[in-house]
Amino acid sequence: MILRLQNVSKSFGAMKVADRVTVTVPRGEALGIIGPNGAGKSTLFNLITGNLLANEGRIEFLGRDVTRAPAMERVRMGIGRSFQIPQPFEGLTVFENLLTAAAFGRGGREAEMVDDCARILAETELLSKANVLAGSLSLLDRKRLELARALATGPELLLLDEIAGGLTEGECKALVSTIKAIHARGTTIIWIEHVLHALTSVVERLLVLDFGRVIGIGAPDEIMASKEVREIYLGLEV
Amino acid sequence: QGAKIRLGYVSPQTGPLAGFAESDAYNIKAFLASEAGKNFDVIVKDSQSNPNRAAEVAKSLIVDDEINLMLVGSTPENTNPVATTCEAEGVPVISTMAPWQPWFIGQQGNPADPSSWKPFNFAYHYFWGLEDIIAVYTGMWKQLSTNGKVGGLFPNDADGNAWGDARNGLKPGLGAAGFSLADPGRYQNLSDDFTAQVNAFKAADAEIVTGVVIPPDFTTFWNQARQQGFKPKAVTVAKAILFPQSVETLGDTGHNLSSEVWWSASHPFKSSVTGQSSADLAADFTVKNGRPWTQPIGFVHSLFEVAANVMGRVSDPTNAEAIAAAIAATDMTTVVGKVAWSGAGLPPFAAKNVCKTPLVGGQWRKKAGGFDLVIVENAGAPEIPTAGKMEALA
Amino acid sequence: MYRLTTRTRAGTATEIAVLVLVVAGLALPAVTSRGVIQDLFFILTMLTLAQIWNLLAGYGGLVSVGQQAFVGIGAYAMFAGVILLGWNPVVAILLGGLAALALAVPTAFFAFRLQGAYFAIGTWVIAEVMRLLIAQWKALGGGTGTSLPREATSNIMGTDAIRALFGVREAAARDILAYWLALALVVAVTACIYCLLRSRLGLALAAVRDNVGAAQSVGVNAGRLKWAVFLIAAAATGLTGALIFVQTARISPEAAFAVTDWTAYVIFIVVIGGIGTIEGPIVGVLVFFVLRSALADYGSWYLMTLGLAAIAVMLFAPKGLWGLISARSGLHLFPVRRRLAGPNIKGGD
Amino acid sequence: MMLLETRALTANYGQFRALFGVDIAVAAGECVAIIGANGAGKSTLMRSITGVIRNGAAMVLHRGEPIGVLSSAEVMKRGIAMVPEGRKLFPSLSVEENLLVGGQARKAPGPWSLEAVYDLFPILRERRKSPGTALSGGQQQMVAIGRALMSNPELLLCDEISLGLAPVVIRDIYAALPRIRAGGAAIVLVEQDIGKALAVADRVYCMMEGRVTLVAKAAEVTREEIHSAYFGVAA
Amino acid sequence: MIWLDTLVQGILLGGLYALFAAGLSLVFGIMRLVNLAHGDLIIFAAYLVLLGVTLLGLSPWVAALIAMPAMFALGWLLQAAVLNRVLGKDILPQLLVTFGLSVALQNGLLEAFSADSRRIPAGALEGASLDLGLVSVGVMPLMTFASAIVAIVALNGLFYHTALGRAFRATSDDAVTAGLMGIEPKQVFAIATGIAMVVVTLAALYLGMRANFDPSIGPARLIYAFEAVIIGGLGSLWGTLAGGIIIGVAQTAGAAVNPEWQILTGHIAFLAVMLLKPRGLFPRAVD
Ligand SMILES: Nc1ncnc2c1ncn2[C@@H]1O[C@H](COP(=O)(O)OP(=O)(O)OP(=O)(O)O)[C@@H](O)[C@H]1O
Ligand SMILES: Nc1ncnc2c1ncn2[C@@H]1O[C@H](COP(=O)(O)OP(=O)(O)OP(=O)(O)O)[C@@H](O)[C@H]1O
Ligand SMILES: [Mg+2]
Ligand SMILES: [Mg+2]
Repeated sequence: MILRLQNVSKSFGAMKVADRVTVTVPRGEALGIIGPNGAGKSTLFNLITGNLLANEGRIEFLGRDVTRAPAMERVRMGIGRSFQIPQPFEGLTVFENLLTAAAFGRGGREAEMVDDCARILAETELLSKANVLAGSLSLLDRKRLELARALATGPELLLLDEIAGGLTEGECKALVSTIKAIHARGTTIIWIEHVLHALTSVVERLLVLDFGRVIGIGAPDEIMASKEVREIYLGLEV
Repeated sequence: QGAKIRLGYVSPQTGPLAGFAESDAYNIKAFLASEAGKNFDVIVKDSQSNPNRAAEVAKSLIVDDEINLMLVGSTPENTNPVATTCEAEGVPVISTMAPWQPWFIGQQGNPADPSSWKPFNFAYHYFWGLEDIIAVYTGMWKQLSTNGKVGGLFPNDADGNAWGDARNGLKPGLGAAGFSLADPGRYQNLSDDFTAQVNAFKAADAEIVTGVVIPPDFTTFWNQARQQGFKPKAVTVAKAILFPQSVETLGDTGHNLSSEVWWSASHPFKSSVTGQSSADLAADFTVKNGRPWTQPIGFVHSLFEVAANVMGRVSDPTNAEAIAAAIAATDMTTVVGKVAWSGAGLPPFAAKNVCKTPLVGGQWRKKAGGFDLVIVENAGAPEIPTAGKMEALA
Repeated sequence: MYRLTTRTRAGTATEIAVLVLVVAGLALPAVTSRGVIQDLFFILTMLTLAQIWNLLAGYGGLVSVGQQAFVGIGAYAMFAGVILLGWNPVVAILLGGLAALALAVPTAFFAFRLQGAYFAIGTWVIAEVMRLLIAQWKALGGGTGTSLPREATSNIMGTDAIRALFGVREAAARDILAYWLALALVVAVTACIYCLLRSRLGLALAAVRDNVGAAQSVGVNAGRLKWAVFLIAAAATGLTGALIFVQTARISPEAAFAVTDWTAYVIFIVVIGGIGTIEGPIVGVLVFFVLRSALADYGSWYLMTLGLAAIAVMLFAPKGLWGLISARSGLHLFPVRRRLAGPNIKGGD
Repeated sequence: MMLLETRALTANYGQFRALFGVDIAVAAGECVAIIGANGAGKSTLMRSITGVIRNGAAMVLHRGEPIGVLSSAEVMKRGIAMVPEGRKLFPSLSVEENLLVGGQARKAPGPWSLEAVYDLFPILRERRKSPGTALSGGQQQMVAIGRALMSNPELLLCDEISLGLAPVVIRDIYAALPRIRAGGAAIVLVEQDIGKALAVADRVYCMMEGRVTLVAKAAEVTREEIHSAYFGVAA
Repeated sequence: MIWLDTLVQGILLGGLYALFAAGLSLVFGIMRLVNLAHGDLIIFAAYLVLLGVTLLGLSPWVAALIAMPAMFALGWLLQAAVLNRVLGKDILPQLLVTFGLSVALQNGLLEAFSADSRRIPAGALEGASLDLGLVSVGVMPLMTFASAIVAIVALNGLFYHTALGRAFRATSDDAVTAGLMGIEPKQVFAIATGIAMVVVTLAALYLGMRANFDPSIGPARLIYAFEAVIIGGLGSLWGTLAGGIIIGVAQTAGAAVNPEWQILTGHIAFLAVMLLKPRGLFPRAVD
């Protein structure tokens, strides 16, 4: 078990955005999370990474209770994340963004990280823009940077929040194969995505969230076959 | 003869102390126009009433303008940084318009430890001291019938600490003269409330108030005292009512407030430079500037008298040691009285660097269109005539 | 195959120029007048304060209006070392740094609970409290202030050697010593800041400045970073304060804790020059000095002009003068950018 | 003449470009839906129209007049009101004050008044004194809509009014839309809930990455078309 | 007895501080503007009133009444031309610009009026007192306190019961959304500063009648005003009054122990409140 959530709840005022969420993720798994807008998917990530603290429940990572641990500690333990709305360090270059993540996420010296950063940049197709200011990137490159920066922290558990949204077909394919490669190296992945075909081509299980509640978890085919899920998720009559 | 002698002059031309400097331009112009003044250049720098700045401009006068002699006046806030700088630089300085205790003791490393006090080699000061204040104030109060209980207002600044000092300040002297001083403690300048002091004075049954207070604080105190039902028979304070403008801001309640007087239009002395009498000097200033005379006029004038006298007795104006020796040997009469560093009336530690000028006491009397400063006490300097008797406050 | 570089041609040129300037600066007292040395002392100490404040506000995001607390405590600690402990003033300067560091700990503990304007005002109040407390310290003159005893100023370490070397009077030798110390301090402070920016911490500072949440999510400890910056700045400010007052030789609570002199003018220098750059304070201090020398004899007009200049620069060149220059020319004299050099990368070499 | 048009509208956040030449048009009384994935630029388009982000003058036209450089307040006074994303109620104002503030700058004749809004959303009348932020999300959304209506706009821009709301609440809010149209206002509806949007709109624009990828009549558009315009990949 | 007196005088002093702070509270509360020139603007207004009294021979009250619209115009202009351009999350531009303004104002006044201490004459009112049995209080401090309350009640009325006040609060909550409601935030800010300047004139009147002023004393009062505003909580005018009273009472109580502690205890009270409630006593919902 790499990650275990037990009855994790979070409210903003009267609104419950995580409602007794319980889920266990085995090491090496790729788990997909889907759910309509505002279902609490990103909030769940924030709870796992420590950007938000849970009101109730318990979060374990690698067998350790991290429910109250601050975000930076969890990064160093091996939880890397991307943000749904890309949050690059705009005043730094792409390379420096990675370097910061590598130096602090793993706690090493800058010089040792250079090759690793270059490799990640190549893998996420950002190498040619390594020395460009992150603030001037296009949306696509920002999303790539989110992924690259998360990778640079050297995660054992990688949390991806809607990194495929708005990509063209070709870009999407390339992304999927990148993520597959990362997964193949043994990194555990949890991926929130609306682009279902991309998601289902990678993940082994799907978790469906609605109003902060887990309303289904299981193999993608089973989940996608459920009428309830299709309706809630796309809002389209099927 | 060649080059002129260069006098540096640091004065607070702007800021809260600017009142002291209002006659600078007038006096310097008159000095340079006189026979004695034609050998001199005067370089004036504004300290902006800021001690940091005063030290800085003093340094620049010494270093950039290569002055031969420094002159400075106008409260310890201005004299001390300049004198300290000059002493450290080895440049002679003549200073005035600060009681000698805050000037001398205030420049010592540890004012609290008399055994550590050292005389200066280049810094010389002439004015009066707290012992004179005590004599003058008690002389005035003895003209009234009071219970001898005095309340003291001493701020935590150079003057206030010197005046309020339990050993070297007003307290022992007043005690010796039969008055008891209630001193609630040092307050910060620009306090907005004096209830604590008023209550302390009431509790001590004080009929007299004294102190060294800046004008805004005095106004605040005086209003609150009356509002809270405290009505002393005499209020004799320094600084706050030095200038007629300050008294005027008090309106009718300025009447019969009293203070020490170090120079006035009725002082019976003449300028050694222009030959004017005190009355002439005061009148001429009023004519040329359209403002009433104030006490600093005489002293600013006298600074240049002393400078001319000293420099007239040295052959090499660039020899600092010789100038210092000439200052020490001064014996002359100026528009503010006799100036001679003879050590008369001073404790041994200050005898070398300090010289005392006469001090009398006066009371502000309301007249049509303003206030008059009337001299009511002259026991320490009988040559200065009185013009009336001390009156109790209504 | 891939390399990290921060070196640029402008940067190397600057390093050489600085080296030359420092050597020239050390030798300067041999050829110039005391007046110039004193002006330079003023410029260098103000520049030091400005660089420190720039680190604090420009890189650390801590807009403190209470730096005079550290100038003052440093200066008073130095005086205490000299007067009460009988130390040599030069040694006592170190005490100034330590005292400021000690004061910074409770200050940070308090002030870090506050944000933005509250932080600014909170630090200001703390400085006022320090001023009022120090004004109660009777052994150092209370509200009156005190002067360095002449025995102390007249045998400061090293002045005899300087007198012999340059054949000058004692007071001039003291100025030269103070000037050298100021030169050493400004070089040390600027070099430290430069190195800091080029170290891991520099990245962390930039990251926190851009986006605190994201910085924490890549493992940056934003809280500890703030502490580090604040403590470093406090200690360096304390040293500078002590040095300034060794040269002035006289102190009072008003002078040592003057918000205008030690914080407002410093902010003026940093912001006019360009905040968040090492070059900015250098440009700013020159502008400030020129204004001051040109206008100082015009009394209140000087300060009025200064005030209006501050307004004008803020309205028309919000990134400061260096901001204007580097936007036009792309020039960075102190490059801190790390570039990745290697195949398929633009702008690497 | 169109009530509102954008022509080759571009918009930037700093150096980052969020809109690349967007053309849309809304006729008087019409209801137009704008759909698209997260970050497609829908809200940016709304902000550009309402002057929150300023543009070239001729990029936004109101009844043929360029309004691209006007301030939000000036745009609003021309009769273009917005229900912003995230509702954005004023926390220090009560429900009633929130409503009043919407109508105080533009006093145009029309069907909407405090009473009319309370009739539209009766629950608000009960909660009129409570602070706006003490309401449930759905009620807050009602206040935001009511606030925009108070100025009797010709055009109402609604940015994601169903976001994060329970289906019943969404139904209530959508039920109000026909009554708003009946009052004469044209509506632009930004939605991610495609089904809801298509049900009420006359026409639909789909956006992706700052560009319009599909324009169609709501009644005619197919699921496949939407899917490919929405995600950039075929279903 | 003495303690009661100390308390009463402290509360009255608090009224004065609250009056100094009310204008600042308005500006700080509505647009988060840290106005370092506030103290100097009070002094400026005091000179304006003084001019009315000395040149036109008006009574101080009438002179203040005439000065108010002039100060309103000044505030409006200042905000529209300068201050609106430095508003924002970054407080540095504001600090620098208002500091520049403060220095320029101080020295401009110095050029115009010299460093002399001045006073707005209030005649018999200055020393007038009211014997309340246990304590005797000055009429002037009472009037000051009453004026502070009147000013706060009036500002609160404006704030909570008028369309303009609604616009103020809405703009203060969220200037962008206020723009969508047809409110021009910049105009609202200019009006707010204008109103703040009217309150400043009132403060100036009492400052000038109760004690001397000269061009340099503005900044000394500024820090108390900020403390009162922050203790009270951003945007709460009654909070500002409470803040003023806390500082006033702390000062008189400190002074009763020893005058050396007077100003210090005021500051320490501020630090203590900040330590316990970093957002002040009555913070509002947002920020
Ligand atoms: N810091 C916050 N304060 C208050 N409410 C919040 C906060 N963060 C999120 N919310 C609310 O919590 C709910 C869940 O948000 P969340 O971002 O987790 O949704 P999501 O499932 O990621 O949606 P999307 O698909 O749009 O990204 C939303 O209604 C959102 O408005
Ligand atoms: N204030 C801002 N600063 C910088 N970038 C922004 C800002 N607001 C939006 N963006 C970016 O602009 C792009 C378009 O955003 P916009 O909010 O218009 O999208 P949207 O279609 O409304 O998405 P959503 O469904 O999430 O509301 C996104 O990439 C977003 O990250
Ligand atoms: Mg999300
Ligand atoms: Mg949006």
